[in-house]
Amino acid sequence: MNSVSRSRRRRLSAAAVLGAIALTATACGGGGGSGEGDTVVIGYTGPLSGGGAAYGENVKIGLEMAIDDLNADGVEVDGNPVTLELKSLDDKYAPSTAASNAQRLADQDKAPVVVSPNAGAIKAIQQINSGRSNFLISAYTSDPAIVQADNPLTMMIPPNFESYAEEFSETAMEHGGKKLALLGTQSEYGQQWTKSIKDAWSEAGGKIGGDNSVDYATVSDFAGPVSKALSEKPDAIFVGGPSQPTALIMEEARKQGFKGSFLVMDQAKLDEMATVTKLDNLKNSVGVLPVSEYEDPGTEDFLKKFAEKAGEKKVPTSETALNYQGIAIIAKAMEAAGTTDDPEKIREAISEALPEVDDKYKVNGFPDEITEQGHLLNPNLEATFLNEDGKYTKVPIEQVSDDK
Amino acid sequence: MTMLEIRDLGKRFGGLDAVKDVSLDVEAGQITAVIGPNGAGKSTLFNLVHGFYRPTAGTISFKGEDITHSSPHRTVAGGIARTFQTTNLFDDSTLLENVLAGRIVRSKSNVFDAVFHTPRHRRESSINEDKAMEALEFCGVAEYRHDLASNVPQEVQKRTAVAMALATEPELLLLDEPAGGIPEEETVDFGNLIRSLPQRGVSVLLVEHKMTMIMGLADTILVLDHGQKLALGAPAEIQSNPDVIRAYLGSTAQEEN
Amino acid sequence: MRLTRAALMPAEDPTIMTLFIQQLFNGLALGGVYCLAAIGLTLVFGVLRIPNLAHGALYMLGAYITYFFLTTVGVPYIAAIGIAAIMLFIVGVGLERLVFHPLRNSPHTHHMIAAVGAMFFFQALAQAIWGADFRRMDTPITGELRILGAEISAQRIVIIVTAVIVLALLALFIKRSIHGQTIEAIEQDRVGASLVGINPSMVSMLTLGLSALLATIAAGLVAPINLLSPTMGDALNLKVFAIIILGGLGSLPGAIVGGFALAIAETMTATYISSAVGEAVAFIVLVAVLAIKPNGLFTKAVQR
Amino acid sequence: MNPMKNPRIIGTIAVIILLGLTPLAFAQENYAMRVITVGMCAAIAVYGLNIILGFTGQLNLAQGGFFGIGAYGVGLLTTDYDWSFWAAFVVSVIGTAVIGYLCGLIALRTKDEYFAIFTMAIGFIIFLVISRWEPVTHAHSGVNNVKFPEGGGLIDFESPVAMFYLVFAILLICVYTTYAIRRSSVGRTLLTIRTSEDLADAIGVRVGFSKQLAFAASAVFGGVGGGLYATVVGFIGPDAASIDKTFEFLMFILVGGMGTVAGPLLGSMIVTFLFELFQDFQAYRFIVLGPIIVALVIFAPRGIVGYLGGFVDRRNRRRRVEEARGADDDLDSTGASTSGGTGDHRARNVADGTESGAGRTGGTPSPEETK
Repeated sequence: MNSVSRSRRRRLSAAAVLGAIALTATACGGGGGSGEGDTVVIGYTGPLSGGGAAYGENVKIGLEMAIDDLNADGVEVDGNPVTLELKSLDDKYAPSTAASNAQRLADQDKAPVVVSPNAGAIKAIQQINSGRSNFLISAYTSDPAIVQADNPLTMMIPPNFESYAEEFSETAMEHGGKKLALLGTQSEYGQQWTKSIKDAWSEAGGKIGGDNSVDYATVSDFAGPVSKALSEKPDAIFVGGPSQPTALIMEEARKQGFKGSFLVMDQAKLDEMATVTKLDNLKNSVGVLPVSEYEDPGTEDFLKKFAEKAGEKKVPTSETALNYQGIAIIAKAMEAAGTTDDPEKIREAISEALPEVDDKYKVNGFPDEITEQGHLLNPNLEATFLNEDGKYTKVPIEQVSDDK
Repeated sequence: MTMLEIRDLGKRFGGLDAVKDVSLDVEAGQITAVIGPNGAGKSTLFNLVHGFYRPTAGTISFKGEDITHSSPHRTVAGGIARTFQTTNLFDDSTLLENVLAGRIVRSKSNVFDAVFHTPRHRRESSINEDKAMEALEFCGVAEYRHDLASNVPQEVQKRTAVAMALATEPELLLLDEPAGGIPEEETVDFGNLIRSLPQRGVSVLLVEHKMTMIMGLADTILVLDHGQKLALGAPAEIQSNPDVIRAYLGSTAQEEN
Repeated sequence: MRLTRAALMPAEDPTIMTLFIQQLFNGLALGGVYCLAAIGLTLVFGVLRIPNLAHGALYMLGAYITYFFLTTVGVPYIAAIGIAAIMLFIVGVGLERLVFHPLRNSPHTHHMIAAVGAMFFFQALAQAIWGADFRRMDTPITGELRILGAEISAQRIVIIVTAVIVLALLALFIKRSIHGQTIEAIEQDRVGASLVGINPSMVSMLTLGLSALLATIAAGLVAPINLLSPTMGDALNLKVFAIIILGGLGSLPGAIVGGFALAIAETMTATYISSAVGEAVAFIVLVAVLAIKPNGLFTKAVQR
Repeated sequence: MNPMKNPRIIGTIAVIILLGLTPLAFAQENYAMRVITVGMCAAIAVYGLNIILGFTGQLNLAQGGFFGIGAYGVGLLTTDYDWSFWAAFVVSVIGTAVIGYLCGLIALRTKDEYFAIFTMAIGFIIFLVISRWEPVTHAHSGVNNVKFPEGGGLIDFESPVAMFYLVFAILLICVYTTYAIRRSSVGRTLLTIRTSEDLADAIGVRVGFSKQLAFAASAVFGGVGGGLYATVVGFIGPDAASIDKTFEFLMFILVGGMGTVAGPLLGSMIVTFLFELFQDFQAYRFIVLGPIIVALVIFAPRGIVGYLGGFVDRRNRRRRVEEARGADDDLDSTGASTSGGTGDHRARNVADGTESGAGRTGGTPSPEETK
């Protein structure tokens, strides 16, 4: 009996210890390094597997490109050279996982900055980034809620999506007509868009049909929802979700004989959509300006480098471009602040860093100021209208304030 | 005194009658047997008494109390236990655990007693163990108590099934072919076990094919055929009853193959 | 509010008839896909008694392999589907050998988790090979048909027709061919089957292979009207389970009726009530039906 | 013989102590603390699953849903309605119990795979409601700034360590409850149902009623786990109720060992760490993890605890069988030979892990022993 119990005891505690070992392993895993000041880890947690994987990958490419270029140019923080290093973790789009990842990046990899490309995740991370552990969130989402949270260590990169609603509505109305059908995706973000478009459209004096939003991710055949939307005989349709499904919806609508104009949510990129459907199906629609249409000093080189990295076929999107800019800004802010491990200082230094950033990093509408709440503002924000002969014409956008 | 009173009991499955106008009195302290060819409705009768099936006609009353529509749980709690034709034990458990399971119906203590370790809980647990051991010993299989049910010989399993039933402290025990599958030479001992039940205050209603055994055991015998009463009486009468002989021999013939 | 609007719409809307026809065909096409996927799953259940949660992953894999042969290798559409179907048949057999066969005596909890593990693996694999990006699969079948004023794309007609043909062939296979009969035999009675000398593990392999094959055909058909992504199977998975449970586990007619019924219910509720309800309807129906008929509509002698 | 001689107890206690001490090692490691604490929340829900699946043998796939209900109950009540955490916690646990009970009423009409997939549907509907009912649940926007538990000025639950011990304490209660149920007649009732519902019926077990209670109980544990999870994480989105959660839980219980007392805890911890370890593989970790999961299910079907336990039990039983045989002719002699109690004393309590003497030690017979 005793012999049994002893061996048993050993076994069970062994099993238990295994847990502890695993833990310490993670604790040490990838850790260290950054302390010496020569390497600084930029953390990234995003959807690298599961439904959002493609999106997460696009962001990641932008980060990698920026870090490669910055290291090539050399970053120098108060006197000594610094190498940036990207450490990315997969959160499968789950906010709580994202927060755990961020915590891990901050604790083990001493990352002063963690990039996250999704509103839910950012909200979860904001619970932990300014308290017992401190790190700056480089937030890639156009949901103003995350700056409304008044988190001292958040930098919001893209423009507030609410800015688009008004211009989109007017443009679409003049090329289409007064009756709008809603066919956006059933995601958090899609629904917020739908709402703001609704308001803007009725403000501009248009009529709105029923809300036919569907979950682009789970619908196996778009024909149904489209037929339903068209049955209301709209002059314009609001669509948008990931580029490719959005493209399919527009194609289906054209197939079913829709002649009017499209309002395309910023998540979908017209040029990326052109890779899965004929450009004809996309004409007469207003959306965000493709990266390739920007005329910023760095854009051309950026496009070349992107093609080398991701292949000719892949279309560079603002997820990639804006995060490329974002890291450049942060690196400059580190230099300006003279520190790589004090998030507050880095955050403060951003505004003085902005004008300092090298032109090569200005690729997709570069910001010239950062608001109190931490929102990067691009002075001349532009959207685009894809006209009947497949040309992108620019549409200047007036930016709205982030406050509720 | 009449323990179980069955009146004009009937059960229809779809079109056909499994049991039809069967009436039977089981006297306290007696052993009553039900015999009949296969598909004569013996097991159905058991299931009706036990509450597995709901009768479509007639009434059953136990100790003067109507139990025609009571659930198995209520029947068992009321004092009627049963065993199955095919030995039915919890195979991966030891015999003791099996018999202890029979105590569940007599356990009052609930989760909270268990969690807060109340005196009631302690009292009950030890009572349960004693009763279970007693039942095992009574059935003469105590020495196997730690063997897995699947590892012991047929006869021990059969006896354990009885012990498990006894653990529920029944006043009436329904035995469905208790000696089925037991080698002839052991049926005698097994018969003795059954015969000793009434002294324990447990009346018995059993279905059995082994005629020799029945004739030696039963005080009263009910003969069923096609779900209906063919004859009722003491062993002697039954043996001499021509209908019975016809029906029964007929059926034993088909049982051979 | 949305409800009332939907309720009024028919009255106001002149194209109500067209819309209905349109949606009916969309529903039928969707139903065809659901059936093909569900049949395989229900067969697997009938024979192996396991809810194969990896079915959606097989469907996804089938789509990608079809895509590979069609786009990358450049064989004709039908051939691509054919080749993919055969390859998936092999994958299915492998899955049975490596995962389900070792578990044949374990409770279904184990199967489910093992299947989930396999699913994770397949998805990660697909992403590793083809990347996370959505892929579009072009089909030679183009153009629309006008039916009572409704625009129906040829692809959808093809889906419906193929589904019917495949189902017919399957029925024939099961009734006529030895293998088919053994499958049916085992479905009805494992023990009996093994007594008359049928080799269950042989049949198990066959069945899983067959289910993967059917899933691939479904995927190959639907891929052109949707997109490929490593997670494309997820949405389908739950629905297909709802279908086979609704129809009664292991029942082929159940799966067919359930498939079309749920598909049409889905499109119609999405049209006349709301897309959110459309998404949930499969499960609401399921809960409702099982609440009344705990063993599904076409219960077979599946349960012990 | 004294409880401290029983390997199971020792093992379980060892695990618990080890876990209880982790803050000493990692108090400064917010990440480690977070992972462990979240893991413990899951473990609580897994203990619920253990009751309905491990003991009663009903594969309930709605557990993720109940977890979500608990989480959203606490989340919404403490934010939109500004309740105190404790009030919200109690209410949402009760709420989960009620919902669980009602679901049970329908769900338990079905059996086996039907039950499994039916509950899967229930879980999915719960998820759909949470992720679509925007006005109430904020759908995908989730619930932000869930309140920390009020420490009444004594404890500050904003400190991860305090939070850790809160969850740890509640977890202990779950472990003990499981242990108590396991060895009581209640536990035996459930195990009886798991083995054979007909036979259970025959010996007067109230099958339907017991299943109903077990189901509700498992839902409650799910709610408790979810409620704590909400306050630990601070932000919850619909993924808290997703079907993946259910499968996570299943994985935990399977790896740990169904129907055992230490299993759910061990399983939750080990698998959680496994997942964290493989994080470095990012998108491709499942190419490795998938097969690992499959292998675990195939090669350790009864889980870690189940495996170790089963093998101890066989040893013990073999020994007792011999003693029992001997014991019948001469109780005392055999009794004297081993640690206290007579042959059949030990016999009794080990057989079912009930009271008296060694009974306390028979605490957690493996499924092997009572299945």
